[in-house]
Amino acid sequence: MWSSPFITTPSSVSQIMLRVLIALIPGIAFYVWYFGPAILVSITLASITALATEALMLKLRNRPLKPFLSDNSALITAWLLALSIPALAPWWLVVVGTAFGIVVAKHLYGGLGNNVFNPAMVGYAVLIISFPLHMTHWITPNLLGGTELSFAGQLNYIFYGVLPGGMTLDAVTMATPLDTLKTQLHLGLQVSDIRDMPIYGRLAGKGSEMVAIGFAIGGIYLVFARVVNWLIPAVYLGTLFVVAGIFHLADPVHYVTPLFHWFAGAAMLGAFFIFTDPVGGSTTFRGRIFYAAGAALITFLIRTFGSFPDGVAFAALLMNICVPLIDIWTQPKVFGKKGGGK
Amino acid sequence: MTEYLLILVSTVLVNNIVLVKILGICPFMGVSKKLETAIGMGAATTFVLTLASGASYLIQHYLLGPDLAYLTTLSFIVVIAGIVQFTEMVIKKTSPELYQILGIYLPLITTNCAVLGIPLLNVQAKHDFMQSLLFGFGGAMGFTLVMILFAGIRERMEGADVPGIFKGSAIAMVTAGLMSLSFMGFSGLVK
Amino acid sequence: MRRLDHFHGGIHPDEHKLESSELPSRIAPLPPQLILSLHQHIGAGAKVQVQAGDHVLKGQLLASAQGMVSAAIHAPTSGTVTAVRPHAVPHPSQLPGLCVHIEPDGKDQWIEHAPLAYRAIPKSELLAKLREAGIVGLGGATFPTHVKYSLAPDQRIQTLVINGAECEPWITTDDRLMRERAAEIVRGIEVLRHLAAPAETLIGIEDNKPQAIAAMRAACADSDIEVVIIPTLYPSGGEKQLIKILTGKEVPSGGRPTGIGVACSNVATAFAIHRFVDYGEPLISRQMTVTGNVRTPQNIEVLIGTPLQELVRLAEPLPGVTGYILGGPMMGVDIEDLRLPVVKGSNCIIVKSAKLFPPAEPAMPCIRCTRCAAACPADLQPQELHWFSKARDFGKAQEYNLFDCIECGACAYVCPSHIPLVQYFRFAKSEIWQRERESQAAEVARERHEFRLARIEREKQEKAERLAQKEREATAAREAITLAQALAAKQAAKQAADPDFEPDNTQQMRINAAIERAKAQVAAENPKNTEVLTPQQQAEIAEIEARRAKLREAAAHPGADDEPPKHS
Amino acid sequence: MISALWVMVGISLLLGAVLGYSAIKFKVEGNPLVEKIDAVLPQTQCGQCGFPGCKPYAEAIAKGEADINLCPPGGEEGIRKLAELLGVDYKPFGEGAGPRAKAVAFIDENTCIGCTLCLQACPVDAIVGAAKQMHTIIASECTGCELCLAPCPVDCISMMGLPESIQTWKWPYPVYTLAQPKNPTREMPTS
Repeated sequence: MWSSPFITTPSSVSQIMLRVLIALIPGIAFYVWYFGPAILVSITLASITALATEALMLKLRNRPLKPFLSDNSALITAWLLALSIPALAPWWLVVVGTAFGIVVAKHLYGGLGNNVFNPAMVGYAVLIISFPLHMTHWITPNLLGGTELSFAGQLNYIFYGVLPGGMTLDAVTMATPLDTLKTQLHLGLQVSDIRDMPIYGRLAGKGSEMVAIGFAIGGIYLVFARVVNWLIPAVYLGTLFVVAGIFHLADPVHYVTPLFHWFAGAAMLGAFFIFTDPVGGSTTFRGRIFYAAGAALITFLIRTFGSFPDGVAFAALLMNICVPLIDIWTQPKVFGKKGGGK
Repeated sequence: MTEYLLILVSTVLVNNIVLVKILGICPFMGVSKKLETAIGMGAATTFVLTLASGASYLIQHYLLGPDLAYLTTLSFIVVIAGIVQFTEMVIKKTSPELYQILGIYLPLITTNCAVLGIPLLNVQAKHDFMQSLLFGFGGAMGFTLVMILFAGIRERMEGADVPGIFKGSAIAMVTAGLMSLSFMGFSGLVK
Repeated sequence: MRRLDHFHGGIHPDEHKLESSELPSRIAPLPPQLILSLHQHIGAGAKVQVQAGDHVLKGQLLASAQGMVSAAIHAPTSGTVTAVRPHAVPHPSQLPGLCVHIEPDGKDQWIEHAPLAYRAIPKSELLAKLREAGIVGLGGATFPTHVKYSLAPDQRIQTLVINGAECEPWITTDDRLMRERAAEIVRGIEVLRHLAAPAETLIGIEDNKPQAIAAMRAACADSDIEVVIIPTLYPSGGEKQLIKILTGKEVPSGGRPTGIGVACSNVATAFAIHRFVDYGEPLISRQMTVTGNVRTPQNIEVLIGTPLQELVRLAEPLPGVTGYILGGPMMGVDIEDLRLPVVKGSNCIIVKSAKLFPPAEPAMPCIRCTRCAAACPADLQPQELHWFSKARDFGKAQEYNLFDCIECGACAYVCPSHIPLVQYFRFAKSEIWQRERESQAAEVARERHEFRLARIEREKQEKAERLAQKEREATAAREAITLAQALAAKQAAKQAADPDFEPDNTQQMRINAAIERAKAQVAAENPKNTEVLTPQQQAEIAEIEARRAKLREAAAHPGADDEPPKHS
Repeated sequence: MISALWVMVGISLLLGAVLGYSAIKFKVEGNPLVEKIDAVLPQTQCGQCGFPGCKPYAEAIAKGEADINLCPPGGEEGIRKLAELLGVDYKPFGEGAGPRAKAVAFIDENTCIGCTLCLQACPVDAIVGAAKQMHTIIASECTGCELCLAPCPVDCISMMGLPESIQTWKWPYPVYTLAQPKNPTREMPTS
């Protein structure tokens, strides 16, 4: 029995996911340019782990491998996770995070389309809570002119945890711009003084701001290609801007500019790639506004008052929790039930 | 005023009684299958918990005092049991379905560790009357909030293709764990 | 220029209209057999009025409308009724339904018919005539026209909308009809205007049919009917969607257009009305598009009841046929058997090939991308409806307005996971309908059970009363006997005194009376449980009783029929 | 020691008074749940649940004396509805107690001797007839309970399945090849 309609558009899940992966490439390119190729190693590691665990879980769940391995969704999880954690993180960190995300957050819920939580963000949250120390190995951007770790050195550290002789970890890694900001504010410094530190560029952190711009470029492509809905990035960035702006205007000594919030940390990655994940996101128009605005608020709260350096991942998870309710309570009026029409 | 607000934020989000303090798991797992039930349970618990916090403060402060401190737990249990009995009668009269659906969990509010835990925490933290009430109310709101959120997720998961052995309570436990993980993001918001 | 409104969503599938819209339409030759389904329209099926063996003339009534929402069916040509038996009908199930089979005699001889001076008769009479003429909406839903235009006394029609949008890909019947029969369509519209008395009349035509627009404009030049060009967007031709575009009004969920002062009919319906009032011809033919994998895609005027294979043969199918779609590719029905007959609602037959209609890709899970919600013209959330239908959570599906779905297929068309969304919704709807039927049956059963319990209780009481009565009677009788004995003793004494006295046979008479009473009771024994039967059921029972009587007779005269009676 | 006693006695008395008063104030008459359960049951009155009819079964469920999986004519859907109504877990049918295909009773007119035994057995008065006359079943009223089969002394009643017609045809559940397990025996759904 074949029911109408008998024609469909040529689009497919795999193609949609592929476009998302393509859109990540500008950001990754900037990443490699400013921080060296170590990130490519974690992306590869994460991808292999993701595909392997995906295959294992499909096998265990007795589902066909080919269509689900080729839908590219596991790769997105892998890439997002790899991009969220430090590139110099030891190999097992990447493997554990990815495997946990794919196994627990994705397949225990029934695989593609059934997950409640964003698998990549679950992986990230598990890592930052379980291994907070290893999650601080952020590479110093090469713009700062310090000692630079060669690719071989990076590989050596990722897989064996050893650095070339005479090099200390502190010399090649640093705290993220957001983390530094928080620590220094805590120490009593003012925003303007902190911003004068060498790690900061025009918008946010040197190097990392360019990566954020790369993600924004890819994200704008996604929006124009209608792969993701424009509403979520717009509301997210808008709310973040407004909230940060209010605090900044009220007290510029202790609160950074809204642009800093945009280009620091994972805000851009979140706005275009994490919050736009359709499976865990809200599906109604009003719901998406609540969802994105809530995510922006939580991001700002955690960044400014919480104990974690960045709030994007937790904002994603917390809003994932709220989505079923948001969707239930924001169902649009259907045709013919709008009370007299427009 | 700020202090009261902080108590509320702290009890609802940062030190959420279910997800952070891991109290009151029994009704959290038991009556969160449907949104309406969860709301009903949340409302009943809020009612009981707020009353119990106030009443236990009065008892602790005016009746027991430092001399009879050893009676704290005992008298709290008695008071809570009384309030729960009262709530049960009210619900049975006003909403028989809710009464039926809540089933055994309604009298079990008595043994809901959250309900005894919060008055005891109040005593421990030496809260005054207003603080005790707010602490109780905030804790109950936090309980209700995560109950409702959890029920929303579970209703949605009814249609999910969860592997056979993980259906039902197992995946609910995993979800509760991941929710708890997410709520850790709030840590540090209120010192 | 009229300001147009728009509906939410909509899609732009490949049109494929040029294939069939450029050839002039032709008339199909008389087929060797005609099969007329008795259930051609929404509402109650028609009641058959002919028997096998009857000779019928073209336009003769075959089945009459029964019930409010129903329409008559007529013989499309003259010939002999060969059978009235089930035959597969165009329904998604392709299960057999009762059909009248006619073998044409080739004479095509009309029954007496005459034009109708419709302005001279009351509107109610005109509506009744439309019902008798079997006029139904030819846009696809086949809603009987007379029901649509039966207005309540307080109902006023503001706008009469004539649907010439024809938004489904491949189909070009309305396009062709408007190009070739514009003046006739307008004459039909005049009848509808007479019925509805609207303040304005709008003909909505999609902008991909410029020739049809020109033809209709020319035909409407000296009337105040307005031809409105609407942008091509599927499903603009949906009744509710077209009304929204043209008037900005939304037909309330579960309501009818007349409720908001709008009436809507298809151009083909208007044409059929014209044939009826100007020539007296009932609805016995219609235009159909034959297209797809055929040599000459075209429009054909075809008699209702023609087997589809006759049509497909006229268009000469090309090699590589993989199946057929009855209707359009968005809302049509997948069929394999070409012996199905044309019904009043058939507007198109598409011959499939693997190239034109590749087989459905396997469905991936829903990723909640909401492309379906963006495309839905009814503002639904198909991803939620799918989630609940898939989990068989029908209550939730209904809460999310499953029954406002018009099954247009826009959601499934855009779905990147290739989920057969419409089938999920149809599945959920039919499950809910079945549940509805079952709960109604359960309600009846409950009532009957309670009635039975009450009856048993009543009978018990009556029995108790009767016993009490008997007891009383017995006591009375005993007293009477004592009395009688006393009397008898007295009489005996008297007899002894008077030898002429004759004793009456009271005893004997009493026995006789009792026997009479018992006989009467046996004769009056009626079947039980007949208090709450419908007339139909009683008729059924009577039929069975008659059969039994026959059986008894047969049993009483063995040998008359050697074959033992068979039962189905 | 004495004061502790006084305190406890005082609390008990106070609570006792409050509860006693509310017990009178919030008294509930009857059990409205029975009607709701009865509405879910299929009303075949077949007694396969072990109770004499649907209403008694509903009463037993409401009192918690009967399980929800005892009604074969209601099917799994019925159990699901009851589970939802009562807020309990779905429970599959016991061994061999599953539902059968819908059918109606049919009396073989040749064999029937008109004993009226089936008339007395039919719970919904769906059999018409009188003593010494053959009986007929009103198919549209027959609930398929099979209660008339056993009493018939000549075994002239049989159950006939209902053929599918255009009116009762249902769209099939879509085939969802990818999400379904390749070999369904390996992963048995537990609910």
